[in-house]
Amino acid sequence: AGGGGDADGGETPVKVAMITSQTGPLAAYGAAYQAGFEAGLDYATDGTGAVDGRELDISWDDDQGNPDTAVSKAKDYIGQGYRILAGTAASGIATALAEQAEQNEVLYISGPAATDAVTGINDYTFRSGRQTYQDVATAGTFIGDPAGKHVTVFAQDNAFGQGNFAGVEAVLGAQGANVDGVLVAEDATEFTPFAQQILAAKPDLVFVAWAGASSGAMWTSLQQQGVFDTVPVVTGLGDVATYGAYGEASGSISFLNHYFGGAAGTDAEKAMIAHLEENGAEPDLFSPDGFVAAQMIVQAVREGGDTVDGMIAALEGWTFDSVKGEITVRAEDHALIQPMYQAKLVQQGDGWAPELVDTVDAETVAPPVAGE
Amino acid sequence: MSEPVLTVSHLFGRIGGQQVVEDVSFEVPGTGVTALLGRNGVGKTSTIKSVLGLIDRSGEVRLAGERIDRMPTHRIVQRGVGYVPEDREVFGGLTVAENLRLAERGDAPGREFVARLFPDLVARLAQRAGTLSGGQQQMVSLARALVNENRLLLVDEPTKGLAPKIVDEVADALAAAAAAVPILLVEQNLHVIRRLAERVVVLSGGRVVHTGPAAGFLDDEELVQRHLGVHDDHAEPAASAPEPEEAPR
Amino acid sequence: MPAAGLLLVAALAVLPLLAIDIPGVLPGPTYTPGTLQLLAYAMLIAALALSYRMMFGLAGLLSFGHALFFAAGAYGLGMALDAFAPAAWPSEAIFLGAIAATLVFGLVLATTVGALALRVTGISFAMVTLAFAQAGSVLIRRNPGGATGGDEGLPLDTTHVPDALIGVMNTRNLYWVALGILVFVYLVVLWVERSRAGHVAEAARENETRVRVLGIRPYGVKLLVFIVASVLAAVAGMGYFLLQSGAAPRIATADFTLTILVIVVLGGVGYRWGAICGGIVYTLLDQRLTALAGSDAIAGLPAVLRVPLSEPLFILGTLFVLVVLFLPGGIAGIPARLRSGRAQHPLEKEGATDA
Amino acid sequence: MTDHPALALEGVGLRIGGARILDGVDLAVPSGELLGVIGPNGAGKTTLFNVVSGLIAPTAGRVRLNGDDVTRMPVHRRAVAGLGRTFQTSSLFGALTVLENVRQAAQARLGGASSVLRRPRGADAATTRAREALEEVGLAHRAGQQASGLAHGEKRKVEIAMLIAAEPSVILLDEPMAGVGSGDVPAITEVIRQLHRGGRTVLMVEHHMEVVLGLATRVAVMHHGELLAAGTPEDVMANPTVQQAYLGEAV
Amino acid sequence: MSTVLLLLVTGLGLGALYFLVASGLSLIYGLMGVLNFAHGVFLTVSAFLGWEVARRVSDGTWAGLAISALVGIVVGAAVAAATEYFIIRRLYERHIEQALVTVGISLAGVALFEGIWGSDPIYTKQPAWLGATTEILGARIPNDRFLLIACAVLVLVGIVLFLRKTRYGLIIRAGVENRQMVTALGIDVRRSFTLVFAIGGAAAGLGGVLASVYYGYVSAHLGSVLLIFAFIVTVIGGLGSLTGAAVAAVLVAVLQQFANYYLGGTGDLVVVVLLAAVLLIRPRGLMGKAA
Ligand SMILES: Nc1ncnc2c1ncn2[C@@H]1O[C@H](COP(=O)(O)OP(=O)(O)OP(=O)(O)O)[C@@H](O)[C@H]1O
Ligand SMILES: Nc1ncnc2c1ncn2[C@@H]1O[C@H](COP(=O)(O)OP(=O)(O)OP(=O)(O)O)[C@@H](O)[C@H]1O
Ligand SMILES: [Mg+2]
Ligand SMILES: [Mg+2]
Repeated sequence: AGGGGDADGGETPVKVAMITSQTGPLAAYGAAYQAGFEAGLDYATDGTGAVDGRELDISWDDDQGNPDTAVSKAKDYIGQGYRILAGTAASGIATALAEQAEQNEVLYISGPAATDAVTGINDYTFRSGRQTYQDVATAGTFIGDPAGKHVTVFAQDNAFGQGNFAGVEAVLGAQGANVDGVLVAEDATEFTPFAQQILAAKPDLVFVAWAGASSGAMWTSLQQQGVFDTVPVVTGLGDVATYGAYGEASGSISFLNHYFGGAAGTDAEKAMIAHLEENGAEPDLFSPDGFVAAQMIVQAVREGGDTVDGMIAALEGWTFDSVKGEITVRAEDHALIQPMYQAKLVQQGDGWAPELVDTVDAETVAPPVAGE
Repeated sequence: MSEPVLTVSHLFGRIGGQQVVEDVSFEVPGTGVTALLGRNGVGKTSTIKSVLGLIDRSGEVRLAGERIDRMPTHRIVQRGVGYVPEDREVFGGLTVAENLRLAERGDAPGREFVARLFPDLVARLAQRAGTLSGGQQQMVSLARALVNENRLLLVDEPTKGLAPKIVDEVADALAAAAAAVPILLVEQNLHVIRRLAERVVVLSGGRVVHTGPAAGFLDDEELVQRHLGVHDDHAEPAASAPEPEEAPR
Repeated sequence: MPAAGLLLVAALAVLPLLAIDIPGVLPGPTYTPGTLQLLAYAMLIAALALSYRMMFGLAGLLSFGHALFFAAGAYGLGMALDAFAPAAWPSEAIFLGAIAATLVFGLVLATTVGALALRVTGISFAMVTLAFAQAGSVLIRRNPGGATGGDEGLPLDTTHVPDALIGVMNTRNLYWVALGILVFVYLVVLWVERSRAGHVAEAARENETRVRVLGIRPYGVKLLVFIVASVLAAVAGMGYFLLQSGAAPRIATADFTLTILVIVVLGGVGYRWGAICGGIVYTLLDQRLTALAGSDAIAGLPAVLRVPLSEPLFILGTLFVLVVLFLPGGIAGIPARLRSGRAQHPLEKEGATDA
Repeated sequence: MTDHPALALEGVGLRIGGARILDGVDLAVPSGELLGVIGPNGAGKTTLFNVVSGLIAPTAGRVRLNGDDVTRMPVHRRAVAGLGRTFQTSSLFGALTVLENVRQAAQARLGGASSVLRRPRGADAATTRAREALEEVGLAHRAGQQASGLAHGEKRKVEIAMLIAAEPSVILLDEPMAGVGSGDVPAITEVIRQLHRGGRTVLMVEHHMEVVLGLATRVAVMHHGELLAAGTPEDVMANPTVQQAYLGEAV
Repeated sequence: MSTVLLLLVTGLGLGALYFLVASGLSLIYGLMGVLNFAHGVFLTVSAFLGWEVARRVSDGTWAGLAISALVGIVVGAAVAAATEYFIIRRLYERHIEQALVTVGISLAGVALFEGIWGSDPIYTKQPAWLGATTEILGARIPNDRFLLIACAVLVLVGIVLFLRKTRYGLIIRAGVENRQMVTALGIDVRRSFTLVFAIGGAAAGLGGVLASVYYGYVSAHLGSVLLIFAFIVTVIGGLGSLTGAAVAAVLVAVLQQFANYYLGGTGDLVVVVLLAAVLLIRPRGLMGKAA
């Protein structure tokens, strides 16, 4: 890869600012991301924490789930001469940081934030996780040939839910499915009537896109009103903390999944899990995002030298082995082409544990090139 | 003179950091009506409130020999002090009966007496006190103090804003009450004072400037003029300590 | 006092050219973008608090909807820049036009909300303003027609924004803009408070009926104060939008209004510069407490201490309770307190003894 | 001078939830009169003032000020039209100083009170007038004090100073002597007399009969929301109904 | 038809929850003039501790639920009483500052709970019957809604009787009007105010445990979500009026349900519009006392 090589040699440490939630609503995601990153760094640098003799000087900082804080901190780091920024699970923060990256011409590798908007947003922004489109496309793999099928999207009426609905329309609609949506106000607390509405629509598949605390009540309502008895239901499997949210419905739901511990079985995954367990953590939904971010940063530094343009060039089109298998940074829009999983929950002791059903090929769920 | 029921020595009172009662000393004998007099703003109400602990105070206050200046208000009242506040302060949202019920302590031996004294109230027991006329409210306020067995009544301007006829009625009620319990009375109406009071304590600038028998004071025009009379400078007495006519013990 | 004020403003103005370092308070020397960003942010919050204080402290209008106008400024500017983006006029004209359009929008919104909300008083007023703000907040999150960006916020469309205001290296300019806004808001507030209308507003806060029987209609004066405060909030909001290169729905929530209220009280309701103090102290605390919460010193403590102390909001909330309890005049009231030993709170009504 | 009475009430009635608070009150107060309004507690005197000043809308009848129907006019416009009043329980702007209180009244009279563009100044017309008014009631030495800290009687005086400063043509005084020490009564009586001598029309509710008799040119008696009698003080005092309902044995 | 019934009954259930929170708010405001932002904290801490105890005793049984309800009530009452005793009391009569300290408490409380129990919701278990449904006229109505409604009715009746029939009720009603005068009648009024807080806190505590049944989880933000609606309910009903709060709770919740379902998820907007409309037309709320 063409690195705009640098004269200063390998002595000065490379400063990297990691901005993610350490407190606030997404603190748990932040923790998983951070642990994954440490593991990835260890893996990519063979435990040295240095690239070709250059130290990576990593600063972690808390965005508190608040874009203002994140932007202030990003400006602070950029002002101090940081050229590499990464992190955050919050889509709102990711887009704000992407904006800063463009204005200030620094490299930004967004974290677990799923919004499709980050893909192709500008030349300086990459992502280390999956995006909504990939979730949706994975859901589509549950109904075989979508043509002529009726898919109902049950989602919250917010960016996440709307994004998913749009995604399903784009992905499955394009393949001939008949897609409609039951969108529920984000603050609604009563889902019983909506469960009725789903039943009334008589779909072949229900795709549920739900985040946040109300999911428990939502699943209970679907269960109580008998949705699972009549139609297959697909949703994304969240992090470990949410395994209990599905209640009695757990066994009846088909899950699409970005990652859960043990899903991949790759060497990188083994290395990651070993590193995590050593540090008293366990693999979780967003561990690979941190891992990938570390790999990408190491690649950017190793191949890109000291200029941001060089780093961008080093990352664009790069294919590498990671936790989930082979991953490609698509050159055109920086989408991260990666495999996804189908899973189910099985009873394990007092709780529930995920079990792999199938691995979905990276190309099958690759998003179309953004902005085309 | 009988044993004093209330002894106040070197009482200071403050409202919002401002000194409103300054080194006041006097006593209330165990029978009859003692009038607390003084021009507007000299601190009569504040003195009574200090005695009751309704405002910040320091100094020594004894009720029948017992120190009460460190007690919270409700304890003082429970020791047998009835209070009729300056602006009636009846509970407008409660009925007359509820107002009275609230005031009753123990077996409230004054119930009969109150019923005899204010037949008008008995007829209005179920009416909300807020809809009573000013005079009737004053009756409720007095009745609240009279239902209990008290050792002392503190009554603050009971005739303020009342029609002349009602003023008479209130004075009658107080006279009847005074037969049973000593009263410390703040009053502006000299007719009422003349009729009820046996002794006077006169305040000026937050201090006691005169104590003595009522008749002697009221008949001394010069004294009345000096302590209650027309002055256009209020600040003066507070600054220069006037010599007391009769040194408070 | 004016001389001291001028001196202070001058000192603040040259700050970006100096290298003053206050470890533990500022993230770095004063010329660094990070510090300037933090200070600029603090000054905008101070300006917002100042506008709120005028309404709450002067006119006694307890609004739970002030965030709406801040958000109107921020989002208004953002949407105006988006809307004008395709136009073929010169960039400067579009930028100024967007600002003017936002001001007009803020004015219209403030007049409408104020005219309605001021028909009621007290807690009802607080709740009507809350209702409007809540409606605004819900709308912003619903992202009607893609105009507000919903949860993800509205990014700054830089096409027509002067280059001098873009990028970290220009944070200094944004700092000056923020300082300018703070000074402007201060002067307007000062002017209104010292004007006859300000005195009437103060009197109406004390006893509205009395004002009416004197022959003055308090409604007009209160509406005026409400509108001025709201438009000033919108001005601060525009500054915020430029500084942050975007707006997030958080700034339209009732929580944000409560934060402003907290700031005003923390600083001292009775004092104009209390709001400024409050805004700056709050912002710095908010920042620094996060650093403290994540520090090793705290990580080493036993759980009973570590858990609460590692939550910045816990410390802030507790601190706030303590200030209200033990420092009724707020930060700005400390000097007066020291002088008089014991001061009555300026907001406090006549004591109960007089009732 | 016009031939209209300064204040006229025509069949004014007020019912609140079925209770008759005011009932068919007819009253004409010629310009320059000082009308004493007496009556037992709860007769409706304060309520009548509230109706006249516009704080309460009557449910029947009309109110005329200098011949103009003001029944539906908002409070502040009546004040501008020359109606001034005090309250039974003193109501000042507690947080403002005594001078500022009076200054508000003067400014309201002089106009431009709500202007944002102009500032109150130490030497402007309104302040000067406020100082004069305070001088007149003998409270100049309290000018800088916060109003909430005044004693009761002083508050009453400040209220009268506010009236002096606002120069209304028709004045409603609601128990100006309530709670005023007997020593101060003559002084305040004198101030009220001055107010009246200036050619103003005054209505005064008062329970101090000496004050009423000393000041009033005519006395109206209210009872149960109705106007019982109106006449010269001597006539009214001699009226047996009044004696029975109001005066008792006193005086 | 069954949808309308479903919306109605579930709306009633939600309204019952709103009422449980609003009853305490309304009581405290009506009697003490304190706008209590800490009410959500009372609710949340009760829900957490109720859950902590229940899961140790017998998770997911009726006994467990009964114990957690009891714990919730006791904890809510205790925390509220402590708040009044140590904080609110020091600021008597200064209503704005009282409201402000409660804002501080709510900030600190939520942060503290996040520190202790984390920011993720913790899912709870209920007795099986509560998770099941009962079919009425074709609508499968979740059983826990019946429990909510029954509890709310009990609380309403209980508080009303307490205020009407007991001497404490009398003292409290009088204390609202003129606290100093109550003291001057020889009554320790402060104790009654602590009691008011305790009662409000107990209702909130019960509400907290029931909310964890309704939502199926406990989290640090449980209270904040309900608090804003409880405020709206309190104000629409008329500050200080319990029956007003009850009526408004049902009105708001049912309206919210219908608007969410039929008007494209506009429940929240409709509720705030209702709030503004009610206040502009009738500033003292549906059943508030005249100012
Ligand atoms: N709430 C208050 N804040 C500050 N000062 C007050 C307050 N209440 C009373 N004062 C001051 O205390 C002094 C004494 O007041 P107090 O009410 O005791 O007088 P008083 O003799 O009862 O007068 P009055 O005859 O008018 O009732 C007054 O000068 C007044 O200025
Ligand atoms: N809002 C109301 N609701 C019910 N009754 C009312 C209302 N306002 C006044 N009243 C009643 O109207 C009557 C007249 O009251 P008002 O205050 O006018 O009496 P007043 O003649 O001024 O008495 P006072 O001499 O005691 O001041 C009283 O009986 C009072 O209880
Ligand atoms: Mg007094
Ligand atoms: Mg009256």
